[in-house]
Amino acid sequence: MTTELTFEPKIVAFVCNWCTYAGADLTGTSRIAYASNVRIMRFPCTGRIDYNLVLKALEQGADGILISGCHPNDCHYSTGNFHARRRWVVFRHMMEYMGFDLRRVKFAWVSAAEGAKWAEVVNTTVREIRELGPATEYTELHRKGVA
Amino acid sequence: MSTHHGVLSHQNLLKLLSGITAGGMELYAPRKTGQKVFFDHITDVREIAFDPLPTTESPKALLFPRVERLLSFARDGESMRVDDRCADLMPRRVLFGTRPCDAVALQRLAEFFADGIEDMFVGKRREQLVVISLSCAVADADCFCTSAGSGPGDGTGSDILLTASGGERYDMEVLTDRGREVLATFAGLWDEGSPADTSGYLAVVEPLPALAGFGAKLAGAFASTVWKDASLRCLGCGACAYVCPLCSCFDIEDEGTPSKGSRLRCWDSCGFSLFTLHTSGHNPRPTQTERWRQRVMHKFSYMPARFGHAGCVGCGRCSRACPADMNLREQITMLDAGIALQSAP
Amino acid sequence: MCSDPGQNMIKSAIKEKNLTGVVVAACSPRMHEPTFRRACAEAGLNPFLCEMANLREQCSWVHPRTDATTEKAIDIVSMLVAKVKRNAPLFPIKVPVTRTALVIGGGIAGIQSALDIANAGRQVVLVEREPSIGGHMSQLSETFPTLDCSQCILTPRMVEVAQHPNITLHTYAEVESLSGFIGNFTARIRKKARSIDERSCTGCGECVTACPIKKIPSEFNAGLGLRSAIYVPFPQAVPNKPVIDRGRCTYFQKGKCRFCETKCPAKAIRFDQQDEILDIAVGAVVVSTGFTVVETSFFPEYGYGLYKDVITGLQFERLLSASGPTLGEVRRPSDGKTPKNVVFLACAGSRDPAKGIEYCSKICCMYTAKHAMLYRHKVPDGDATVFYMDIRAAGKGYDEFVRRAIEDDEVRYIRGRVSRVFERQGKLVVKGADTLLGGQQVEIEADLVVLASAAVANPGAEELAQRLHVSYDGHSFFSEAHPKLRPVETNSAGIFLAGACQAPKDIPESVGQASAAASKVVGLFSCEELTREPVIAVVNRTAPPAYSTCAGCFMCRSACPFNAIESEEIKGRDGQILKTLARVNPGLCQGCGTCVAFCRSKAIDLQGFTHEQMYAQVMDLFA
Amino acid sequence: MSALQVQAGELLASGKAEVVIGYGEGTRGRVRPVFVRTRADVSLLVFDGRCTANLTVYLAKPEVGRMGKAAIVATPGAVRSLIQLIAEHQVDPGEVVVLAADDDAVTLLTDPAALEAYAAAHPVTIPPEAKAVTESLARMSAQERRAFWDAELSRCFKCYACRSACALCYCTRCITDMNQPQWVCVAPHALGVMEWHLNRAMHMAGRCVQCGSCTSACPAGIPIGLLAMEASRSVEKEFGAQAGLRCDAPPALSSFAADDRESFIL
Amino acid sequence: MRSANTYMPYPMRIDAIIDEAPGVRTFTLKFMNNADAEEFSFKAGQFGEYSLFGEGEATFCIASSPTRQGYIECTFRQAGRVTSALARQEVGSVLGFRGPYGNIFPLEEWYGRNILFVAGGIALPPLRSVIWNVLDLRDRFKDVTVLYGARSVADLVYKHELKEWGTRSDMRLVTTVDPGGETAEWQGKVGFVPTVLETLAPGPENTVALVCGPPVMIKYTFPVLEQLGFTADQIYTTLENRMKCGVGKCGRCNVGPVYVCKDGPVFSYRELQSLPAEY
Repeated sequence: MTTELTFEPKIVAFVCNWCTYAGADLTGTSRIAYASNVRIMRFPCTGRIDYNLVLKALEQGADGILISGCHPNDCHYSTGNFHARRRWVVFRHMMEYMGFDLRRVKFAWVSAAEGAKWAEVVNTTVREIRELGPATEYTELHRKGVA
Repeated sequence: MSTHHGVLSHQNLLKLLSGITAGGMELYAPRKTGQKVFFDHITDVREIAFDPLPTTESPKALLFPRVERLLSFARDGESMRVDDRCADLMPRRVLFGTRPCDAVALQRLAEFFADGIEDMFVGKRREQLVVISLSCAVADADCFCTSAGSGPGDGTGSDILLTASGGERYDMEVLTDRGREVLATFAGLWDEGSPADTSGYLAVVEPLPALAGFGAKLAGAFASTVWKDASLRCLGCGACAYVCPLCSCFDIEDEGTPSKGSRLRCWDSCGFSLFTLHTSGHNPRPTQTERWRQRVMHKFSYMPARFGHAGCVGCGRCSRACPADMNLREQITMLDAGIALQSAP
Repeated sequence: MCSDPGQNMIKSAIKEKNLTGVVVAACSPRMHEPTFRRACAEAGLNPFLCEMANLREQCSWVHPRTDATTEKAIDIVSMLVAKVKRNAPLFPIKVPVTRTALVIGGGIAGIQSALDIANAGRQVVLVEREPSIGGHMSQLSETFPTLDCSQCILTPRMVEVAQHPNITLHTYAEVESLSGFIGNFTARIRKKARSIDERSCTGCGECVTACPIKKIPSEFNAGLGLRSAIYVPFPQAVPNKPVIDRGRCTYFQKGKCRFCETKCPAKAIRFDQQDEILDIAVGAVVVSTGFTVVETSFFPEYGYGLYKDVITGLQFERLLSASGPTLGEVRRPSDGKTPKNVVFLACAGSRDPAKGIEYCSKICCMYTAKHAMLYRHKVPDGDATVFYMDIRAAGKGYDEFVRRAIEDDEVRYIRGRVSRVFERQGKLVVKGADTLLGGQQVEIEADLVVLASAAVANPGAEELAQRLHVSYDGHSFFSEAHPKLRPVETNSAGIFLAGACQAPKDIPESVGQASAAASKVVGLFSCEELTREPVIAVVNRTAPPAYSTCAGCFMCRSACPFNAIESEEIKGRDGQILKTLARVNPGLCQGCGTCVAFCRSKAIDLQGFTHEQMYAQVMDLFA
Repeated sequence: MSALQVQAGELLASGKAEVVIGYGEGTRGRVRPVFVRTRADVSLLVFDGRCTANLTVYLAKPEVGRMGKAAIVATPGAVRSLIQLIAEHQVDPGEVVVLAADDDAVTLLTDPAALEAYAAAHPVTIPPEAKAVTESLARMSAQERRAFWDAELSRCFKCYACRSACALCYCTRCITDMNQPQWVCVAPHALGVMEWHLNRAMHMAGRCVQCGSCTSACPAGIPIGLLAMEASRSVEKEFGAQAGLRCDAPPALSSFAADDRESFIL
Repeated sequence: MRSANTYMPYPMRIDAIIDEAPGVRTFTLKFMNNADAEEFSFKAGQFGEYSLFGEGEATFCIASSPTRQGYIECTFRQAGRVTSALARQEVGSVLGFRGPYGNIFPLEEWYGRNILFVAGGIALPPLRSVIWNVLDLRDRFKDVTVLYGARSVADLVYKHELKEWGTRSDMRLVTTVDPGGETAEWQGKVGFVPTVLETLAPGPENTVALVCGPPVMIKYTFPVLEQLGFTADQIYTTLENRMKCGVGKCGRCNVGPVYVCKDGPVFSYRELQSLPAEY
């Protein structure tokens, strides 16, 4: 067996409480099975998600990141997701500019009603990250430059 | 041992350095990127920069790296496994291309870290480091080594000192056993020589008269008002400290998680506003005035009081690196005059 | 765990082991976090030192029984343990309550809520978009299952609203915006210019008679009747004051006419009246904006509304109504003749995923039975046929009612879907399948076709939801906070739902929910202060000379959806300003944390979701 | 006396300024910041092509603040940064007088409108070296860009000259100096350096006025300003907001538009 | 054998935790290796670097007496990253300790003399080590007086020991709290430490005064002692500069020509007078 086949990525999901977290609950109450590779962190709102937490997760060994919250106009706090979206545009741009692989950081709007979408988003993410293989570009930075 | 003399050509010097890398010893030498020159691990001697002036960053990282793992730890059930790194092999390294001021600085730095409770890391590295220096044929307006206890042809701290003596040729002084050991392998590349007067090939360094007696003057100048104006344009960055061959302030920080990680030592600078900040919010050195004073006092008053020499070898790097043109030569002259003026009856 | 024995186990563990934090590894915190936090509080532990690890909805229910699932479960618990170690005790925030309620929408739900709140002794501001309150119920003829007259039971309530000392009624008005927070809202209301001085107007109706423009389809009559440009929507309107439809009025369109003004004995016509903006402080909001039905044009298979004799159920209500355009006689729109064959199509649009309306509109089965029954009463020699998918008549007396229609009034029920309605030789033909006869195709000629068309959200419902900061579902119906346990609350504290704006409902259900919403409001108003969740943002304070890591850039201010960021000046002994910092108004902050992620110097933190807590979770995951 | 010296003298004489922060002759043919407090000392002031450092950085320094009302010799980049500082409530426009200098002309700017007009008339100029690097970066693959930054940032020893030279790095406590939690590794290893510069770039998004001070301050010769500039330019490109042009501009990053790009969101 | 690595801590386990005051805790630490316990010794006044792996090191004095062997104690206030993490630890947790570092209170020189301790707030721990040391060798010293004050009754540390000291006949304990910090049951004095010291008026003859407290207390206590006739050589204190390495290298605690960690932390008032006031 090759490592590609056995590689199970660890994915950290940063989700808002009102839409995606509730949506993921709905996936559960609907008993829709999906890949178990994802670890969900609950935030009140996507607006609260600090890009540094994403960075830390990648540095610590996350193979992929999934950031998800309410669809535009559906934010429980009305505009948190809009603010988040703008921040992510810039964050992605800077990651790209510094040469990091953007395919490891995924974004999705998943509403409280989209239990099935949550399962699908997780499955797609896991599949794609599994194809990319283990993330090393962040973790290897720990060692570089230390005597 | 007594000094051994020899001569070798530039061509053979390169061959010798190539031989060092081929022989498995790590070679560190200046390498140029853009306008800046850094000591770097060299695998191809053609990459070595033979710039006449001191490098941008000093060679101190060879003894005292920017980041160094002091220990690593990993949770092991109920206890903690800690690796103290004593078993780590500190490989023999050859440092080529230091200027005499750098070599003096390396020696002083090693002395500092050995004082009192010895620092194993610096000590071991110093033991394993072979320093091949190049005498200075050129000095710039920021140099003042001759007034700071060194000189363009000073062999202190070097194992081998090379002086370019015209025509792609170097006069070589082998100053230590370590130097001789390294050379032994490359017997064919150099010729025996005799003591020669190299002074004609050495740079003329503008003296800094203010430095004489400066330490004594500083001792009484802590409360002087000269510091405020002198430090006004200082931005409070650490550029001067980080390029300095003798600045040795550091920080100790843990990285990782409580289950697995390392304790790291990293460079720090007394010029940073948070360097002395207490958790209570109290800061004994609240503004750049006090921090600049500390830098100058530490180098020219406290260090001499403790170690008999200044914490400065006059290499001029800080003056070249400063984004606000805090020129150390000029500062010393100005402070000296200012203090003298204030203490005049 | 959520049962009493489970909770008691936690409580005794807290006491026996002197616990400083609790992680309950069970279901979703969205389900039982309050339950367990309460249990902790009862055992003397600050409730905010309790966290829930979601092992059910997000782990055991979605993953198979494997090692990987167990690993995930361990990770989930471990992360929450790392978090709870960094939780701080938090204490509820007290905020004053303005004991006036805003009710938006004056249909039966709004009327009921307003009356209940007002009768409990609290002030109510009722805002209605139309010129009169009454809503859809005022358009109905009789109501199922008792067949009592809708107007007869509604009108007294409408009058009571108008006369109630605790109710301020604003008709022909809309809520422009809602700011503030539970207990302390400010509603901005636009009272559209009625072009009438309501105080002077006596409601005599001279102006309506005088108006030369009379051929405007009447909204009240669902387009089947006509009205004038200055009009009272219906005779029992409350308030019984006319309004000028400026879009249709000759004076407003062409600058000439003013007949009404000359005829008005009270000199109450005000052509220069402006919209009035009112800012009203309220402590709670009941949203009861109702629903609408899809028009016949929604149905291409039934002729896109081209056939005049294909009408909606609501239009049929008007044909049946004694106050309707035909004064209660069933006459079809095309030629005014009494239809002898009426075909009723249930589930017109509803339960039809292809049309984007998967849900059941809930009221159609009953009103279709009522329509067929009433038709049979009014046209005893007519034939009534109902195409249906299945009959949903759950409710007190409902199934009996439908049975009466079938058995006593001989309404013909055909189980099957209608595929087309088309015209053949000047006559409408309804083509469908009878599924009880094995899908046999049937064609029935009809003089009138009545569509029990789907109940949908009001146009503009989404926009209103956004203005009120309440969430809404995929069909633009407003979302309740919990489908079972908090059916009248919204996710925005202090805003409640009543009636069909949440989902299609019949009258008794709407009234029931309206009373429930009212009781929530009255409960909220029972104290002068209300306690709020302390999950809010806070700007740090440090020792001088920094005072805070906040540098006062106020990037947080533009990030805050609730205008909760204020500025605070730190002053020295002699009053000079040493530093200007951001400050979070704890009453306005709703705890989204958007400001927190923007703050470069991390001076703002969100209690309950602090930097330390979130960071520790990430680090723990890989420890 | 140059026009600059004359104007500075007048400001000091009239009491409109108690200190003029300008450029003076330094060592080795360089210029340096000078603080002129008396009319006699205005002869120290120079302005020419060597004067590129953004002097508005000194406005945040408490020692300078204590000197009283300041007049500042400002390059177009410094004017933009001053506007940005005003927009971010860091500088009270009434407390500073600007001597905007560009080539030969010196313009006295005393109110926000004048600053804005000046900034509008003096668009951002990108030094040719920066332009060349930017262009070559644009042609690189992600891996090549990673390698480029890895090599460049390997020289960074975290002296924070970039931060110290930046007028907009005025935070009371920089994120890199925080340890509860430790957002940015203290160590200047590859990770710590990347974290620091990525954070600085993100913090400069919509704020960097592209004055170039950080790049010139870097003792290691890293084209470090490119990161902040890129962050700011992406905000400009995506959301149409350019830093340093309006004194009442809302923060570009903590604003939003309903139709901001979201093609990357599933 | 000790590692050649200067920065290598002894592994230690938390044996007991005592909550002293709001945010203030005392840990009793025991060596995990017997060899370390046997090798280890220290003297009153010394300090160490206490570390939590993954969080870092923090500098505290050794608060227990060198006369009590086999364990050490430290008392700390939860404030920064490391102390906050320490506060999350439980009995049984593994910590690191390196030390002892720094100079000592020259107790042997003070045999036969009166000892006056003046402490404020969270600065009692360094003196507690000396107090117990003196009490354990009680017959070698003459009168022992402890004056201890805190902002409020709740802020007093070592409450159980204060009770014991208060009842001992071979020493005198005076406790005080700042005005407003007293409770209904408070039996001690109310007033700031320097003021109480003034009324206490201990004689300077054959007496050494050890003063530890917040900077403001120190600032007002030294003049009171001088007024009472104490010379600068009779007054001792400890400095609490920020430290990282503990061995005179990292540069943080440098004050004038001394490194507080190496040349201190114990200084006589006389020595202090010759240093720049950068502490």
